[in-house]
Amino acid sequence: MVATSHDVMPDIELYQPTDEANALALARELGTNGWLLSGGQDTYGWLKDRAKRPGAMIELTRIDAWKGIRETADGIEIGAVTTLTEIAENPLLLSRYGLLAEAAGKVASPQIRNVGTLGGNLCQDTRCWYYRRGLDCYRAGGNLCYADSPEALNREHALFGASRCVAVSPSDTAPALVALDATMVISSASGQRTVDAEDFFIGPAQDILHMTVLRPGEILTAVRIPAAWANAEYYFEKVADRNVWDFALVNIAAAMKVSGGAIEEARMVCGAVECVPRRLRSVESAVRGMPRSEQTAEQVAALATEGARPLNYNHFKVPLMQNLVKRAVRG
Amino acid sequence: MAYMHIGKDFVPQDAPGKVTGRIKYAEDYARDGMVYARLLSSPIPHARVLDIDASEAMAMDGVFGILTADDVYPDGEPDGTGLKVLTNEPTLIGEPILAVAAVDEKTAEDALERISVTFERLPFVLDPLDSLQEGGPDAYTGGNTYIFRQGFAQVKWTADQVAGFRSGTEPSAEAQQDVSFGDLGQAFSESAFVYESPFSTAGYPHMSMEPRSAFAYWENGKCFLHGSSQSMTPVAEGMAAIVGCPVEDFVFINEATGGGFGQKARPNSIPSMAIPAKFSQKINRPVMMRISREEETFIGGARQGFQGWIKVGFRQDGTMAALDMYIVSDNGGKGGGGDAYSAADAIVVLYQPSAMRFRGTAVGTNTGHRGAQRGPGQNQIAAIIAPLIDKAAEELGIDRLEIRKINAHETGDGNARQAPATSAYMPEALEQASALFNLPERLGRSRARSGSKITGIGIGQGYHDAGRSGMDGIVRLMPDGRLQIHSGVGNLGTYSYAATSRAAAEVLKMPWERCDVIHGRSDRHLPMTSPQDGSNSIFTNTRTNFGAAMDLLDKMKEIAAMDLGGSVEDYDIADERVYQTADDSVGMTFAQVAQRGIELGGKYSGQAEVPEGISDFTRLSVERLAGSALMGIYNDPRHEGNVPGLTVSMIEIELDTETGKYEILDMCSIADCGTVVHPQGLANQLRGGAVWGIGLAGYERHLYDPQNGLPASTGYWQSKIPTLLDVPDNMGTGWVDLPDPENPVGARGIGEPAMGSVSAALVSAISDALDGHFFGAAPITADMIINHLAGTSENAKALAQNNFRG
Amino acid sequence: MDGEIVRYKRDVWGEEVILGVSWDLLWVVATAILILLAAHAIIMAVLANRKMDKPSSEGRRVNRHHVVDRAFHWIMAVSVLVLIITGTAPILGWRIAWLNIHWIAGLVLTFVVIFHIIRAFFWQDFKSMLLGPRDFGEPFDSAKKPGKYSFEQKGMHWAMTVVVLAVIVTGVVLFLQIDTPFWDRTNSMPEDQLGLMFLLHGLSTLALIALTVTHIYFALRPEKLFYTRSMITGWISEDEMAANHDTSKWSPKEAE
Amino acid sequence: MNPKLTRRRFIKGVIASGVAASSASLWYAATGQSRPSGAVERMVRLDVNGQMRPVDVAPQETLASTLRYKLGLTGTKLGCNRGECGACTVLVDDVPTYGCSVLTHSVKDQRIETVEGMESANGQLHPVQQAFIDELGPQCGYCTPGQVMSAVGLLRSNPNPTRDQARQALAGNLCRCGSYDSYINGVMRAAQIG
Repeated sequence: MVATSHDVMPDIELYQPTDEANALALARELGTNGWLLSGGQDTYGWLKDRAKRPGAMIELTRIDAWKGIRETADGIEIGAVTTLTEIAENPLLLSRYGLLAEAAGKVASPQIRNVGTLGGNLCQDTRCWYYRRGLDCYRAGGNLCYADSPEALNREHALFGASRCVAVSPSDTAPALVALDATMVISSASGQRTVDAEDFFIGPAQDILHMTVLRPGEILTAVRIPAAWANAEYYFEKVADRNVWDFALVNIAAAMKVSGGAIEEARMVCGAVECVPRRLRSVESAVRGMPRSEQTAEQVAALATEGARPLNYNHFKVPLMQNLVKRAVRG
Repeated sequence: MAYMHIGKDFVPQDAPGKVTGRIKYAEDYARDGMVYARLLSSPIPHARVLDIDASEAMAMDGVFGILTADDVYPDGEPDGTGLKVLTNEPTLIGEPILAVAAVDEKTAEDALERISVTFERLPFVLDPLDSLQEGGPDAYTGGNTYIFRQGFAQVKWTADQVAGFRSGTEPSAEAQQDVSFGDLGQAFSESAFVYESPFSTAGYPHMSMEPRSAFAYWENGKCFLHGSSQSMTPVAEGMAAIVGCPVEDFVFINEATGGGFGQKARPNSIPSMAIPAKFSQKINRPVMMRISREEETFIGGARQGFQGWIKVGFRQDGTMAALDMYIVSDNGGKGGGGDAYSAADAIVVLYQPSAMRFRGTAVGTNTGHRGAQRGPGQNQIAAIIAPLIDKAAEELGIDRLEIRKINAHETGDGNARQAPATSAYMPEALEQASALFNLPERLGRSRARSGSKITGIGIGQGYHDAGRSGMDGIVRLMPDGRLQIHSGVGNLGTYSYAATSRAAAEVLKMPWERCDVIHGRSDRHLPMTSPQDGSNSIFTNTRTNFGAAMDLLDKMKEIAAMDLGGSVEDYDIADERVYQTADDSVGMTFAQVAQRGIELGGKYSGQAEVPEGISDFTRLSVERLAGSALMGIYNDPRHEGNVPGLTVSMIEIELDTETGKYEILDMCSIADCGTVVHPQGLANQLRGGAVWGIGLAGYERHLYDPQNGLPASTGYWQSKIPTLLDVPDNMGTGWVDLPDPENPVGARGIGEPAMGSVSAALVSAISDALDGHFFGAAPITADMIINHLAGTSENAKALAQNNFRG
Repeated sequence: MDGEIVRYKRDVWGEEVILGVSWDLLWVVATAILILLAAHAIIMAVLANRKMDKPSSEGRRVNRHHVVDRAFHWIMAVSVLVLIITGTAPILGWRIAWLNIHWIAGLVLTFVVIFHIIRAFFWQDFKSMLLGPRDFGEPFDSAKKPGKYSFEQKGMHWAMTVVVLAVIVTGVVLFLQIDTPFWDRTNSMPEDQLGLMFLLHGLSTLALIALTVTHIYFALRPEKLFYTRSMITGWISEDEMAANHDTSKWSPKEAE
Repeated sequence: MNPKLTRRRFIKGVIASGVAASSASLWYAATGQSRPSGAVERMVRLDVNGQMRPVDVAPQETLASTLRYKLGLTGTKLGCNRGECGACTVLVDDVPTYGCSVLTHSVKDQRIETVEGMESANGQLHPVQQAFIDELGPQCGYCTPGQVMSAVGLLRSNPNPTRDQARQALAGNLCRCGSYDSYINGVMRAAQIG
């Protein structure tokens, strides 16, 4: 067999469960041989390339329980298969959690947002081009990284948390949800568990094959955002080469509670600089009690990139990250 | 001059089909018993196929066969570079090795997975300078370069010469190509401002929306090939040769082409279209071959990348005294094109230096095949020279518009080979752009800061030689009085096949709705013409259609004089009648004239000897049309001089120093392309060129991993094709609209320069916003701007512009 | 992947190369070794009916292990266990940041092993560990008694030596392929050779696991427990010595 | 490229590249496990351009391939087959969707509209189509069907869009010829006549 270029969907089974129990049972039964299909925007490429070969797809979008945006006692709950377009346009989100709505509106292109779901955007695989080419690198179960070597083309890769693999988190909504201190609801045939958004994503040191804590048989079914961060002051920005159909070179999501001109509490997160959305804890604590001003911005920006380990081509992400932090703090 | 059609908009006959989806592109056809082919392409940058084992695949249900290079070239593959139909010695990843045909695409790809190919790996190279280095690997087995009419050659430099070139000092190595005029030393000594710098520009793929899919079948000895080409008759003739089918038995069908920007213009850039033809001949079934986007990236052609060194000198009065330029160009895996010389030629045309020296060496690399792409050479260099012109203006204290006017190209001015311009109105174009764009006021805002944003104003100029001659024309006046204009022009989206036909309607004062443009299938008996590249069509084919219509007009008058008395001079035409100027009641309708022409036969209906110099292809068409109508047949004589297509673009941007991103607030483009034939089409070319220019200056790329030669950009996303939100809204357009004496309707071409001037203007604006910083590169990506502003450490590399690693 | 010993992958150009050992073997080895030891335990239990008096640990004591050697043994033991645990964690699906711990433990092991080799050559009674042809009769002749080390102990030692050296050598090669505080990876190793290293490292790891389990098992056997004690305290009783060793071949000093 | 490194990589000379056991990712390799029941039925009835069309659809089949190769609706183009160009844009319950990146089975219960369905019964062009002709939106025309569908989708949800809303709505449709401006002019014109 030759590693030639493929472009056609190979034979693969499809299940379209309409109720939760059925879907979870299928997920358990199929295990790693099953592929969770939501909007499919990070599915068909893998399959057409024949780079990943699941035996069956389980479509999650027919389960109403996992759709929609509901108010709850302490905040809101968003079904994981709610489309990004719905999230970007939802009045409730726009009024209280504009950060997430804005982030969702920045994803890819209109047509992709029309079918792409929140769950899909959170669970999507990394865009490292070596990995996407179907190479058997660490992340694909291999034994080396093609992107972290003396001559590799790694402009889009990680500044932090690299462990053999230097791929980064591709999601725009993930940093927003970490900034909003969201909780992920994970269901499986054996029950339900919840995980903080921050802990939902895992780096290569913990598990080089997966980007989330999801185990075979588990499904991300909902995301809960606490009221605590409703109507905070938000800042989101995505810097990419193109304004459509592109992944962030760096993106930032910040939520700040400001009173009396001073920042009481802040959560700041950068995407595309590490395998997981990176919390800027040192910045968060440094801005506490300070005003949202140019001076504060200048003082704290450098903290954001402490410990950065640039690769061949991504040094620019260091000043870019600092600048984005400045913009977030400055407001 | 008041025209009936020239300079007026019209609805091209294929436009409705395009908005309804009814018009068919190659892959939209189907036929009973049609099978689907998929390609097995090389996973290795440079290799030799030792063995192919397809037994497992052949045993599968629904698999009809495979086609290999041995089937296509029983007597061995043609020597030399250039894409082959299929090959056993791939020199780039993605080069087609064999095709499998099956009942559907899925089965064909399942079969591909069961085919094993044994390769011998050969050394590969990605950076031309690595290949120039003594002992460095060569991209081709025969050497690292291919010299036209001489074959493979090996060019090697000393380690010092390579190191020197990388470090940007004046190159000392002997060049493949060395063209010069004037006294360079003298000219530099006269210069008040001399600037010298290395530079690099990216090569990147064409990425036409329609991949070069093709469909073919044979029917009682005739081969029918549905393809996707920019051109029609020249490709029909050439593809027949590649397929190995006599031209008279070969039918090339290409009603519409989903975009072509240089690499769908000529048969040798689309040999893959012969695969279904050869395949269907072998398995005796209609074969559809869809080319995937990734495959299109590999074999669809790419612009040549440059690494160069430029030295320019300007006199105190702002005139360009001297240009000295050295370019090593990346010729890719299949041998490249003449971009480098064209780059030097463009600077000469646009700025008229008194002395010039160009040295160039083209080196092969095991990367995507290179070839002509919209403004090959002219448009890369436009983005490099523009900020240098601005530098000179700043140093010499001359207004940025003024310095361009001082050096502007005008009628009679020469190109690098001293061929005089048939006509050129660059000063007018600059003035017009300045007025439309309100340049003086905008220049007042130049480098103004607001927060993290800086305003940058850019001026750019574009050039491409845009006209050929010597082609053929056929028009027919039908018995029902309709005018049929046979066009050998391809339908690549410029509507030039129709716009150029209007020259014939103009001559005969025919209402457009009474005219039919016959095109899109080679068996519609079309005249031979030049390929639709080099922005030549509007010039070349208005000449042929005008000429053919004049021939028809003479014949009409002869017939009228013959039947109604008097001499030819006594007759004129109007309202589809030939009439006596003395008494317009005496005359005959076009329909009557046509019928008489058929009765008379001979030269009137194409049954006599055709004009001297007409091509065999056209002759065949005429023979097949003979006797069907009153015919106008024409072979266009050669024209004198260089036909320039010129553009000026102006851009205002707001560059964000914190993100390295900029917004194009406003822009405009003005064309100097002689008389405007089709305003909407021209506006489309100016806007389309702008989008391309923004891509070249901003982010389009074609990356290869230096370690293993893997292509890092194989689709739209990774190649960074500009999207709607990357380009400004409401681009301003305009034209000088002064006629060219060498064209009967005064027209010159424009497609290519429309891009160069915009890439130049954008780079000029970016450089303006950054206090005149000269990146010496295109594209200028966000990371380069951030690194520059942050003064990021030396080891901070911007993503490779091309395969050169500086 | 079913039942194969070697796992393969495609190299960067799509050609098949070795990826490493198939970790299915981990279960094979684990099961096999447990069955063997269980069998041994049962047999011993049966034989145990024929009462043979256990030598007393009271009375005069003689030196068996110098404090330095005991320290070495336990450092080595800990590092090996840490290496096995961290090495198998990702295979067993434990999501821990194992790599750094793994190579640090690997370095410790490497250094103490080097130390031990040097010491064994120059400061220890090297002969006492040599495995000669005569030793092989030992298990079958109850009259024959060993010198300082029994046939089993020598066998275990030399098997361990081979396996540990194998994991160390392959481990060091792999260590060079990752980024560390000391260097950045060079990516200069051809993929097929890299795969071979992973394979050897994996195979020797499997052997190491088997030996380690066996070693621990015997160390905990009641009739051998005094050896384990001696590896902690350093001494055995003269009774124990007399019962298990030939004093003409081994006459240790009395422990004060 | 580092010559030393590549030389080392090429010392091998002749090597076979055949007979690979598994595809790129062992971790997803389909093992011959037993399949649960309840997988999709192949025969479906699709509501395409207002007609119910019975068609045999493989589980993994994309809508674009069903439309093009099973129903002969070739107006829907494949520019990239990867959701990166928009030439295959169709309307699913009025929502612009990439036909190449949605499974036919996923939309089998929904209303599917393609460019072929935009003309009225009497053959009159849709205002968007007419406006695109008037503004000469199409150049090569390959992206045009997708542009038409995105524009129609916009005007159904927002009959009087601002120019910026139109740009946002058509942002998911690539045009290599660069006719973006002409298409937006067309949308604005269509909004007036429509």
